[in-house]
Amino acid sequence: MSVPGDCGPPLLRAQGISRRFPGVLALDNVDFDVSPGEVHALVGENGAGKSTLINIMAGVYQPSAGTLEVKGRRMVLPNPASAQQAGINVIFQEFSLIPDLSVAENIFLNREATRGLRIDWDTMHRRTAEVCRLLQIELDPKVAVRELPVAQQQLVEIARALAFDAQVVVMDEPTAALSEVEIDRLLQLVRSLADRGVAVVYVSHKLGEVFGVADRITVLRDGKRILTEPRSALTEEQVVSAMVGRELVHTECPPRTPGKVVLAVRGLGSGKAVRNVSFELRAGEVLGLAGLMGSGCTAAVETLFGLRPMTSGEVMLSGKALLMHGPRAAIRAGIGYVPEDRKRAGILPDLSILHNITIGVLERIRRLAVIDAKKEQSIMDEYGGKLSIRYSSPAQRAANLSGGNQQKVILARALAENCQVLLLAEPTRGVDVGAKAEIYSLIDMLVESGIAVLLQSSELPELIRLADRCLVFSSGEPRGELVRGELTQPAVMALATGLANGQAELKLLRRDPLGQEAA
Amino acid sequence: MTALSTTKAKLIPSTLDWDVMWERYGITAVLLGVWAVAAVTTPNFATTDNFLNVLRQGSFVGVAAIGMTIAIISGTFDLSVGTALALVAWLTLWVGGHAGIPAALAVGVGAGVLMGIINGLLVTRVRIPAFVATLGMYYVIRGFSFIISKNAPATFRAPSFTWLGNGSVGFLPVPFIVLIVCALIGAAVLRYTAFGRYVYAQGSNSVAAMVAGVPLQSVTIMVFVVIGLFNSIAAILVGSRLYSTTPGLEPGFELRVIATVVLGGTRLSGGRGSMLGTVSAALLFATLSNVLNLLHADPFLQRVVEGLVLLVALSIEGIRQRIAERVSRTKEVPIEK
Amino acid sequence: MTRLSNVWSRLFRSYSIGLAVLIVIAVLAFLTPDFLRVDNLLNVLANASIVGIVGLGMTLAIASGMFDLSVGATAAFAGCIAMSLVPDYGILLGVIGGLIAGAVVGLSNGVIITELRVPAFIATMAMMTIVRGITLIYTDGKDLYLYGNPAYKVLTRRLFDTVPMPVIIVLALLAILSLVVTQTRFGRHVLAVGSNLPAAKRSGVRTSLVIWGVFTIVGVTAAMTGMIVSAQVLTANARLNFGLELQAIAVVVIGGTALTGGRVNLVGTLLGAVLVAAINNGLNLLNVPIFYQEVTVGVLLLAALAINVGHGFNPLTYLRRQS
Amino acid sequence: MFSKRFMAVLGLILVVAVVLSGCGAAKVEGKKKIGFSVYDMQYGFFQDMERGTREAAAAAGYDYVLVDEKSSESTMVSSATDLINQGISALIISPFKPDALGPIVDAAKAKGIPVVVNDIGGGGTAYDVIVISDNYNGGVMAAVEMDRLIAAAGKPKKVASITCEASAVYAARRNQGFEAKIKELGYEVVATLSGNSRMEEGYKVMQDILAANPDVAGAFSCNDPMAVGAAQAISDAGKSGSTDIFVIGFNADTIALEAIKAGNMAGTIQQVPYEMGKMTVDLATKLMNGEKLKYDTEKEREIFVPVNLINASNVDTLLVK
Repeated sequence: MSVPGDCGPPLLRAQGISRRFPGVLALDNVDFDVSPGEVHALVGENGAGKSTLINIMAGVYQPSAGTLEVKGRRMVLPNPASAQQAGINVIFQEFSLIPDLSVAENIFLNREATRGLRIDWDTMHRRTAEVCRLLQIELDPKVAVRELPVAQQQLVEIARALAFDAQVVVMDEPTAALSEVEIDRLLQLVRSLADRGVAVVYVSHKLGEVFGVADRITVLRDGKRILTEPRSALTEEQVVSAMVGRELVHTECPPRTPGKVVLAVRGLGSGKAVRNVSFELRAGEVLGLAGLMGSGCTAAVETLFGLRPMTSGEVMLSGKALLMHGPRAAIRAGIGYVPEDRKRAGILPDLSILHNITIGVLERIRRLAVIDAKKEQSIMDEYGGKLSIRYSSPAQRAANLSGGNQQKVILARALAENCQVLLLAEPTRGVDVGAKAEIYSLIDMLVESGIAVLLQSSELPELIRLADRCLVFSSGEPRGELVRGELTQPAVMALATGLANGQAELKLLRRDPLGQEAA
Repeated sequence: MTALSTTKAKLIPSTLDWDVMWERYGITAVLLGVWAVAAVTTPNFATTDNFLNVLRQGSFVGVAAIGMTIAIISGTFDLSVGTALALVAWLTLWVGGHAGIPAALAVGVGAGVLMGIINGLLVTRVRIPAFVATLGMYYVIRGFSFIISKNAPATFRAPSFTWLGNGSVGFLPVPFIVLIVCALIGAAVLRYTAFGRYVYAQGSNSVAAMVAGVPLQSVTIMVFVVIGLFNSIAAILVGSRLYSTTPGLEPGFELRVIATVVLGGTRLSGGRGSMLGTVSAALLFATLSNVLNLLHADPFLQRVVEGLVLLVALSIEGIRQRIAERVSRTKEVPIEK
Repeated sequence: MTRLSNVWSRLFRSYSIGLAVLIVIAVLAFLTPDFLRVDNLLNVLANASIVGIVGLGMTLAIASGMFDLSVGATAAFAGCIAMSLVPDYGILLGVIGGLIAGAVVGLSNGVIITELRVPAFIATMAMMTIVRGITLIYTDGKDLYLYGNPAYKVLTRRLFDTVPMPVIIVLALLAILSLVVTQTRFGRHVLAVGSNLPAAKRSGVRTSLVIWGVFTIVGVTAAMTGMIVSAQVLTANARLNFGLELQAIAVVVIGGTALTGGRVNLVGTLLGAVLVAAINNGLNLLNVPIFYQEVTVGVLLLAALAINVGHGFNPLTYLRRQS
Repeated sequence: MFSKRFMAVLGLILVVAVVLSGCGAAKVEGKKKIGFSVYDMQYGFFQDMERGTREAAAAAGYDYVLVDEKSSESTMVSSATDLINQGISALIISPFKPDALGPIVDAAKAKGIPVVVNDIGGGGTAYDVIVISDNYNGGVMAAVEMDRLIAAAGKPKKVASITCEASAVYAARRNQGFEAKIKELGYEVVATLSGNSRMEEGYKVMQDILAANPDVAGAFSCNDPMAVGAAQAISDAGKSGSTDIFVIGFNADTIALEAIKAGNMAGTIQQVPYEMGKMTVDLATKLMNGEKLKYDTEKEREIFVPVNLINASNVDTLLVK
């Protein structure tokens, strides 16, 4: 399947690209190119300059120095439209759809088929259908995007980039919101694109995917290009150390000694989304929740935190029945929550790190309405230190932190509320390799200290690395429980898809970032 | 293990400091600059009476703007302050005339707070967006005040009452002192109380705030109560300043208050803002119209100038950003090979 | 489930307003026989159309996630420009001049918002004072009148003694704007900008141009309203159309267009205008003092939004993103 | 308890404030200065008043300073204070809200500056003299004229009364005078509605009055803009404001005179703002020289300015000038 990267003249070539933002040099004299029929993976930690480079290729930013060549012709891309005309299509990481417009309109946004002044709906709907067929997805071209589940929305974004005979397709973390099955399909799709002569730039944190699909790999760090090699010439360990700039101590899951039951859930349900969930969670133990997008495991966590109405069942927290009155009640009762969508539901961008961490405990640390600055600072010191959050000053706005550090801040917030039970939803989504390792060992540390963790994750390796047991959900219900050891990709997929174990060929080479075999 | 050792990351981009500085102190700097220039160029500006009059004039809108600042930081909004001001002022003077000062103040503040609560409930419980909820209240309150006042002016000239709006302590005008006190209280609330912290949190990202356990609904209601409180203080000052008001008092007051808050550097979308800026902005507007009067500017031209100043002041940040971008967008540079 | 609830609220939104209109008409007809007289109904329609015209423009602005508080001033300005041109250059050129004046103000609003990055609310608020001032300077605070040349009445005269001109204008405008919004790239891009501005930018939509376009349209509609009003009274001055901005926003909201942007309900806006006009007319017929009318408008606003719960204060809506 | 920076900046403001306010009082030049605070320069009526005041002041060799209250009581107070602080020798003011004259008069008195009120009202304050055109009797005058016209045309005794914005308490006296007199003459006032002093609303209101009372024979408006609007509504209804339904306004704004000339309106009650302006300057001079004034009412220190009826017969005399 692999086309040797160095064959054929590069379709898109960036030479000596530098981009200076007021105060920082985001890109420093970077060369990058991609040839027809090649999948060129671009990897690097957050802040390494990947997104800056992408935005330059997309015409969103202008380079401070350096040139872009498309098919050997020097080009200046003053705006996204010009990049599109040059045949460069970008799938951005952040949700970039128009909720109120239909699938077809989103796919054709700014490239609408028109007859005279009017939009040619027939053509648009027809071609949308074609694209969907190509992607083997069923989407009603006329339905408004806001009415689709996230996974399908993500597919719309991809469809948008492929709808036109794109010569270059840039994918920035395209699988962030996708489930196993969808990821597999996507990677196959990427491959077939390349085979049809499209040049693909594939940006991802997940080295498993990268090694599964890329022909060449380029690593960026601190705005500089560290290496560009054919995949065949690289091991994941090399890539990882190139990314983080140091050898990563690779950690195994330490032995666990679960204590007494902290959280007992019986027949928990929330409308149609979640049905009869029952489990017991012990102190110092990690219970994983696995399942495809919309399988209900996310909803189950949200229900436990009071974000969704609990329509049935009961929840006992260390013996006492827990009344679900929304987040405040949950927090008071000793349940901490690290939400899946950090940007949307986690971070308070304009507040300082300090204030982000203490927001949940203010009532506890105030003396007659006035917040006790000393206590607040001591909380900051304790958890900031414990989680080794990197910041220039506690007054720094959380918005300026890297994803990993933001995640740690939110974790610190939950801990500051000194919770017995910690609900983690996708704790390492959009977090880079180095930070991921840290967060894993943090979780180990917390579990060590006797906190009970409920871990919902769409990354199997993560579950394997962390969970003692794992509930696998599908269509709103837990379909079975796998304990450490049974926890393999085929087993999970079998339960998750409700198919026989024969489906194991769905499996694609996926490993966890630290390079050990997943299954 | 190495990954866990605390290491300080490289400092945040310097521009941010600039932003913060401009956000917090920009308008204050402008104010001081304008004062300096006016003192030199404008005859009679830097005279005791005139300057104290400027401080006095700025205070009325300023006090109302204190509450609005908190509201806008929390990401909400109140268009009904104008008509509420008229109603409270009328009630205060009317009650004052009939039942004396204490009752007047009580009723005035009470009414303001009550209207705040109603706004708050409309926004949180009935879930009407603040903009429209308060727009509706704007009409309702105005109609209501015309109805109860039967459209007669209310007058209350007890010297001890009119002192609030017209008197001075030492050389400082009472309203200005009230403004400073209110500003300090407002700033303290924002800085040192859980409520203040919640206000910033909610304005910055309401969903995240909710997930973090911020009681959005009570905070929002409280915010509107705070508006009502400061707005009624402003109303009492205005009423006292004028001795007499009608229900049609101060059309367009709400817009002037909002303009003041935004000019003071508070972000209209919430999450950021400071009291200092609001105070300075209030004084700046007062200074402006005073200077225009002293320069005998044509009344028609005055309108234009006031609008332009608002635009210019608010454009500065945007223009600065653009320049910053243009600088960092130096086009192609020959690559040395 | 989300989809269903959306469908419902959409149905309800589009019909609740129409329902309200019918009820109000029924009540008024019952309270005063004069209300249903053809003449009166035509007047109501005419007055509704006058606010409706600028209301349609405002609907577009709100759909693009913006506001325009300067429409009242713009209307007065355009009215004066037109009125001052008519004597020397005739009706046609006068009207064109007025429309251009409106377009210019609108466009400058757009440019200020996108280029100087001033929030629409504040920018148009400042423009409100500025434009009023400019109009005062232009007219030197005097009245312009056209008793000599009642031909200007063409803007309000009833066609074939039946349909008032404003009604025809507003219907034409409705037809055009509906086509623009549903059938043209510009229209769809307006919704895109209102729905998710950064995403629209990234997809290459020329968001600045779109915003300029929207505000230009708003300015033009404001100009139409302004000229019609001054045609009614054959006079133009800087004080006309005071407070028009709030009226316009009110009818849009009552008409059920979400303030959150991304959606339009042009027909609803017109129905909202009819509703308000009918109520004010009815209360006048009943000789009710003006301030009761204001209370009614206020309550109406609150009611209209109480009905369309959902895009209001509800952070939990973010959960809707999961199916 | 606050951050040093915050207190520092706040302190800075206060210091500058003290310094600036320590710069002593306004210097008064040899030439006497007259300050005029006008109700709102947007209105023709007050433009004429201002012209009269300005020209008279110039003729008397005074410096002249104008401020505009822009129809807002607090602007009125602040800008009048601005005047007083510029060391004027006399204050002439046409108050937007007479009741709010209190602080102004007090401030002026404190500096021994005479206060001449021009029209609207005195709000029961300690002003030196008020020149006022008789609103109430103007309304009465309109009623008498309307009765004459309606009787002559033999129309039903039904009239409407259009009021200014609710808050314009003093202008409301015109309607009071009109309604009292017209009822006394045996008429029915079928509608009393507010047009908020605005032309376009005068138009709407008249439309609705016509719809409710097709047989209304006359309409009195609190000011000319609304009267003009009403007249247009009438002619749009295919009738005439001078022969079918008799429209009488108030002020004699140019626009109303034109309307009368064009046969759209039956008449208006003329005030003489220009002369009133001149008068106030003369009175100011007398007061500055400490002369005793002759009032029409000692207690209220009022000097009445007669109002005249303008109709088609005498409208031209005004339009020439």
